[in-house]
Amino acid sequence: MSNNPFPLSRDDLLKAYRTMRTIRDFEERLHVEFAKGDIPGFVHLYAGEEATATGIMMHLTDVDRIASTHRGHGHCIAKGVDVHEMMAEIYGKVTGACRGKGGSMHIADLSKGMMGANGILGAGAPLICGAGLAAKFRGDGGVGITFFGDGASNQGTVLESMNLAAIWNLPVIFVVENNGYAESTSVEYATAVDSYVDRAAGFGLPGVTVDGTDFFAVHEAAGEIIRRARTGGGPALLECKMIRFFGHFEGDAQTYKAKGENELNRETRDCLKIFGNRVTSAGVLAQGDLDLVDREVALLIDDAVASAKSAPLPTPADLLTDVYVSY
Amino acid sequence: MSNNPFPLSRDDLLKAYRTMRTIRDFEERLHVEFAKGDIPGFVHLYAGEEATATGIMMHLTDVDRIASTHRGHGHCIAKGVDVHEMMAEIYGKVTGACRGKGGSMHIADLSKGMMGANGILGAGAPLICGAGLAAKFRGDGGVGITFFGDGASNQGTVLESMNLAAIWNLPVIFVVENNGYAESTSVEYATAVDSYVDRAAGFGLPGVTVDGTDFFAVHEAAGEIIRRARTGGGPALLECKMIRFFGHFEGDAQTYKAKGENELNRETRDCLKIFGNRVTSAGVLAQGDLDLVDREVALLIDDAVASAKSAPLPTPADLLTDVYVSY
Amino acid sequence: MARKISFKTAINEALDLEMRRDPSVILLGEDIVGGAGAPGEDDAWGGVLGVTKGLYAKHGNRLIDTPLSESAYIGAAVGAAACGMRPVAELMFLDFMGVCFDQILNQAAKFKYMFGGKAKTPVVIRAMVGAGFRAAAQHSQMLTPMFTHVPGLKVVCPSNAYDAKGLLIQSIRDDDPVIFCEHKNLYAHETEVPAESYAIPFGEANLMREGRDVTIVGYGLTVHRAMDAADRLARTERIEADVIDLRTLSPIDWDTIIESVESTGRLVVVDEANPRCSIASDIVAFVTQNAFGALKAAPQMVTAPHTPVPFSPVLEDLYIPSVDAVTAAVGRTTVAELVA
Amino acid sequence: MARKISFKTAINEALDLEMRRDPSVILLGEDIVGGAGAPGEDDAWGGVLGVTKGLYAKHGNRLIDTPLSESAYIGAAVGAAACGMRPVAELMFLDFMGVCFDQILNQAAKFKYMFGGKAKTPVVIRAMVGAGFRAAAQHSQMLTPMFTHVPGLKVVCPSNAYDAKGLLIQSIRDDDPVIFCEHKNLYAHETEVPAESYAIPFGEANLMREGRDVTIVGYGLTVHRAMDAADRLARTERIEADVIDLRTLSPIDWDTIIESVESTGRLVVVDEANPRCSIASDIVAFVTQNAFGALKAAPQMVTAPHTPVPFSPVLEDLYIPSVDAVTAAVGRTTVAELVA
Ligand SMILES: Cc1ncc(C[n+]2csc(CCOP(=O)(O)OP(=O)(O)O)c2C)c(N)n1
Ligand SMILES: Cc1ncc(C[n+]2csc(CCOP(=O)(O)OP(=O)(O)O)c2C)c(N)n1
Ligand SMILES: [Mg+2]
Ligand SMILES: [Mg+2]
Repeated sequence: MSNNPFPLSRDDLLKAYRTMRTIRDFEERLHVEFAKGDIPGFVHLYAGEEATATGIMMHLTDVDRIASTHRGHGHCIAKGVDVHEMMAEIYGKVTGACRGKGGSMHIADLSKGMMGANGILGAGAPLICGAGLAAKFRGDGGVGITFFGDGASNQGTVLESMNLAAIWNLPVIFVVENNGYAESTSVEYATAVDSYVDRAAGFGLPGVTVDGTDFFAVHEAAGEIIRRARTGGGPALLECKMIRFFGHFEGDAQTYKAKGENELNRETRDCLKIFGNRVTSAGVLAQGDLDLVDREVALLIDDAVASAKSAPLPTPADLLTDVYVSY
Repeated sequence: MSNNPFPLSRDDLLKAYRTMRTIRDFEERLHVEFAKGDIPGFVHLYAGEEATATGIMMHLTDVDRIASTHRGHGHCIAKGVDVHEMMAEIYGKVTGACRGKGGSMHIADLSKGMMGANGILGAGAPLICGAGLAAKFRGDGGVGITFFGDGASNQGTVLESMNLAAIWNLPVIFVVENNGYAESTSVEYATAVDSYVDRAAGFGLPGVTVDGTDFFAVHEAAGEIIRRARTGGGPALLECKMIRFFGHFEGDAQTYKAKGENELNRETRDCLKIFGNRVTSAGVLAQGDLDLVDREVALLIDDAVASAKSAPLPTPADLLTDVYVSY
Repeated sequence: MARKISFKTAINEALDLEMRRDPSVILLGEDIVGGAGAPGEDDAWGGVLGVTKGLYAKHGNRLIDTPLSESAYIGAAVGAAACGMRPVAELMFLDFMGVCFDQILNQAAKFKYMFGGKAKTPVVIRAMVGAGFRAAAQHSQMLTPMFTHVPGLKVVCPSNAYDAKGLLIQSIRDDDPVIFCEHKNLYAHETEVPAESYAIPFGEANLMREGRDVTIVGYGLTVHRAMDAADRLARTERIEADVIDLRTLSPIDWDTIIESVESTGRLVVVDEANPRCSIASDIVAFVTQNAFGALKAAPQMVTAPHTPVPFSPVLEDLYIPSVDAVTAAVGRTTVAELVA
Repeated sequence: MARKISFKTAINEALDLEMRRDPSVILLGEDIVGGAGAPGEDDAWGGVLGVTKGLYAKHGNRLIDTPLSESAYIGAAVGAAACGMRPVAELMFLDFMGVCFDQILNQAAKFKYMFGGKAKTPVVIRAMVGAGFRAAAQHSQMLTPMFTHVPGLKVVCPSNAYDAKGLLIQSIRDDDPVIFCEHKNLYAHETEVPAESYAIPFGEANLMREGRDVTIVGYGLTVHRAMDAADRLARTERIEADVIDLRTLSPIDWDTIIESVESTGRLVVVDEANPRCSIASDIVAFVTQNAFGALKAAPQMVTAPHTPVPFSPVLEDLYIPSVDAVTAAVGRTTVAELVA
């Protein structure tokens, strides 16, 4: 298509859509499976926030590292972690990304530059400073990106890390995933500043706020920030305003939300719909292209769930291994 | 004196001068005694910074609480802690403010609203939020003030506390004692923002920067901030730019400072000289008034050192007491 | 009037009663009310597992939802305590100690001593502990030994609803900082609990069951494993065990333990914490040093392995000390005699 | 070529040698160079007590001064390690763990296990421990039991310059996170140390002295108290002691301890940490469970009291386990026989 108004090729647009759809289906399916009682532990779903992980990760390769959160499935998928291994991990199977020892909150794949989901809020910020420091020493041009929520933005680890990244001029980006809630608490209550751009300024960091449900807005802002960081321009903060379609974790009654809030959001602020409309109305992709992806992704997730369910469990011996490198 | 251009009465000016002089003599004398090897442990001197502690504390009563730092002697004296008990504590005597168990870094007197010097950087910030919270619940109009240095300003505890104080609208004031150095490291290297006012803004706090060697500047700025906090106006940050006359601690060779830096500072930025010149040239106090205070303070410090030296040591039984209220 | 209520309800009741009794008691924590600044209902959560649910309706602003800044709000609770309040701060999972430990280790625990006895810090820190929830390595630890190690802290870990209520009331009235550990897998456990207020003094272990052959010591969840093991041993091996529920780890009731071991000569300690420098090792070492003559066999420690808590349920179930492990340990104390 | 050098110099030498050998080794810490951004000299401090002095001249920007943000820079060291570097981070005083513990407890220590063996975190955290410096309650703790309790961490605490060099080199080469504890009162202590590079493997205790009557175990400073006690006992009571220097607390060399106790039948453990859930209790419990038959008397623990570290020198000197306390404990293991 000659007249493509987007800064991404047709293939990249399809790739972006496929990533977002994979995350969406992965999460919607977990919601269903969890309700059946098949899935152990705490599960925090990323559904509704896909455009942010995808818009940012489109700029990264395996040399770039990310530090994720408790709500990490979307980051993992967008960073290229194998969906089958993720699903098996969430089911606690030995075929999982962490051989069943980590679960939803600890999925990691360092070979893909995915340094781990994290059960401790804000813990990824210092870690990613270390990734940035390593990249700087190696001179490999890699960048580090840490994600944290509006709630975690008030953790001392995150705040200290902004100052550290700034004075060391690290190739690190702080992404605030502002979905308005920390569990049941609103960002307005918990965070004493209207814009995270002001918060960043207090640490000498440039900051940008974008609509995190708009893939193209995220992609553009992230691209500029990442390019600058790669070329020695230093750290920055990116605030993405987004929507959490489900509860804080599966089982959350969400009575703190307004009546009809979820329905309205799904209706008006679904990043997948928004993306689909943009690319089809621009005539760059046809609805059929998207439908094909949808069908392929549906099959992928079906297969991931099926094989996760039938995969072998860890054996008792696994309990005692992997404590030390030399254990 | 009818034409007193200062916002303080003659008596208050004398009180302020006496406080600053007491701190100065206390510290200069410790410097001498430490060199003799008479004083155990780490000693961090406040000499050069007197105007800040004094200018702020002039606005406080025992209902107001402060959380101090490792460099706490000046805060203690200005808050009314007994000089004899302080000196005895620093000598490790049972007559000390903490019965010899705390030492220089842990002098406290809760009856005076002095919640303790602290060996952990930034630790006073959360504590003072608690003091502010207690004052709010009691409605006693008390305010809480936490002091921390330019170095400690990058501790997560301090940063988290600014946000906490802001969202809870606590009567708490964050005083950055910016003497330019954290041990041997410059604030320019360690802190990624030019003015702490910008740092405060990132947490929704109003901030002011003043010359911490100018008693009147500190007194005025602090007065306004404290008044606001007392009347429900919420927290604020006050940055005081100041000078540390001695090393980080006694024994520091200070090779990180510029040649002649200390001498020049003592010559041009001695808060006691500045204060003296202001009040005498305005004709509100005569040099003789100040000299009299100097002589009285000298005697006080002599007596404090003499009695500290001759005071009894703790007894072995003291080792095991005071661990629990019911120990 | 006693009714059967859950461990969770007992805690809620203790908080309610103390808040009525003493206006200086306030509650701080993440989402302990819930819905702060949100468009939906008030009291939307009552804590992540609903333990404080309903207290907001009764006590309003004395419950304070906090930002996700544990250092700041745990420290604020400590500071408020030093200023005359009696704050009960909820640290959702004790695993989160890592982001706020200084305020406990170097501040709350040390004020009294460091200030020569002139400070009082009556703060309670409530936190969930323990495995079995499929919450993985960062939400399942006991960490009780770390807090027990710290002079100046009192450490409580109830095994049932009755104790939870009485020990929490005592914790709030106690003038020292208390770490109150709630095993998340006991929340639903029910026992008879009087409706009225009562305090269980610290340092008084509970002799749950009397035997003559062996002493089994546990706390929190492991008390139940110990009781099940004792029942099975009585049925199948005619071995009668003393089962001791420590209730408080610091202070600890050495007398009751020593007295029991002096009569049984055999000791098994069951601890869900990791083995090194654990509560199990602490008790075995103390008893051995102080009642060596009474020991007929080598005391046995039954603990979690020296590993983080695994996610996969099949592994996590192996991680937690089992009834089989306890009975096997008891077995070793009986055959060990020959070896000795 | 061996010369007498101090513990402090030995650490400096180990860092220098490893930085020469391996470009992935970097150093982070507060004022480890000193004078950053200041008008005066470069390398103005070399650490608060000068341990890293001179390394900046040799290795330049591979030494990085940090802001006073332990969570951020300790975590950065952990993160860099997970990304292939071998950072050695200095946490000035181990007492400061309270402001950065999560990055150690829930991150570094757990990556390997939590990620199913797919992570490697070769980070070393150097920190000063111990009392005797008149540094009071927040700058004098051992805290070694807390780290030893944590699966995934290795914990090292040398007693002399030779071990300090060899153990630090091993720590840097080790692929697991290591907490390297430097007793501040040993910095000036000198021993013969080869100039060349050598690594002392973890989990190999050092039998400092051979006896037949009693086993005395210590680590760090307490090894010297144990040795002095052993000398005195030999002179005055003709009691010959095995003295074991643990060198590493995790992993720990159980074999050497058990072997010794099996020959002596008597055990005294000297630990400068507080008593509850201590290294002393850990060792006494393990030995009792696994070598009960060999014990001729009640094992004895000599530890600091259950109090914070007091400031006043007269009290602090009483706080630290003394030679008298060790000899008295040995005495109890010999009379205890009768009781047993
Ligand atoms: C240090 C720490 N404190 C508290 C928690 C419990 N917790 C887990 S997720 C969460 C809310 C996080 O909110 P936010 O950062 O906005 O991320 P979101 O869930 O909205 O994606 C809380 C309080 C934790 N895991 N770690
Ligand atoms: C958490 C913590 N980290 C490090 C230290 C060691 N330390 C004590 S004072 C100091 C420098 C503090 O500098 P600043 O905050 O500017 O205060 P100043 O000494 O200049 O008054 C350092 C690093 C400490 N006491 N606590
Ligand atoms: Mg959120
Ligand atoms: Mg300073």
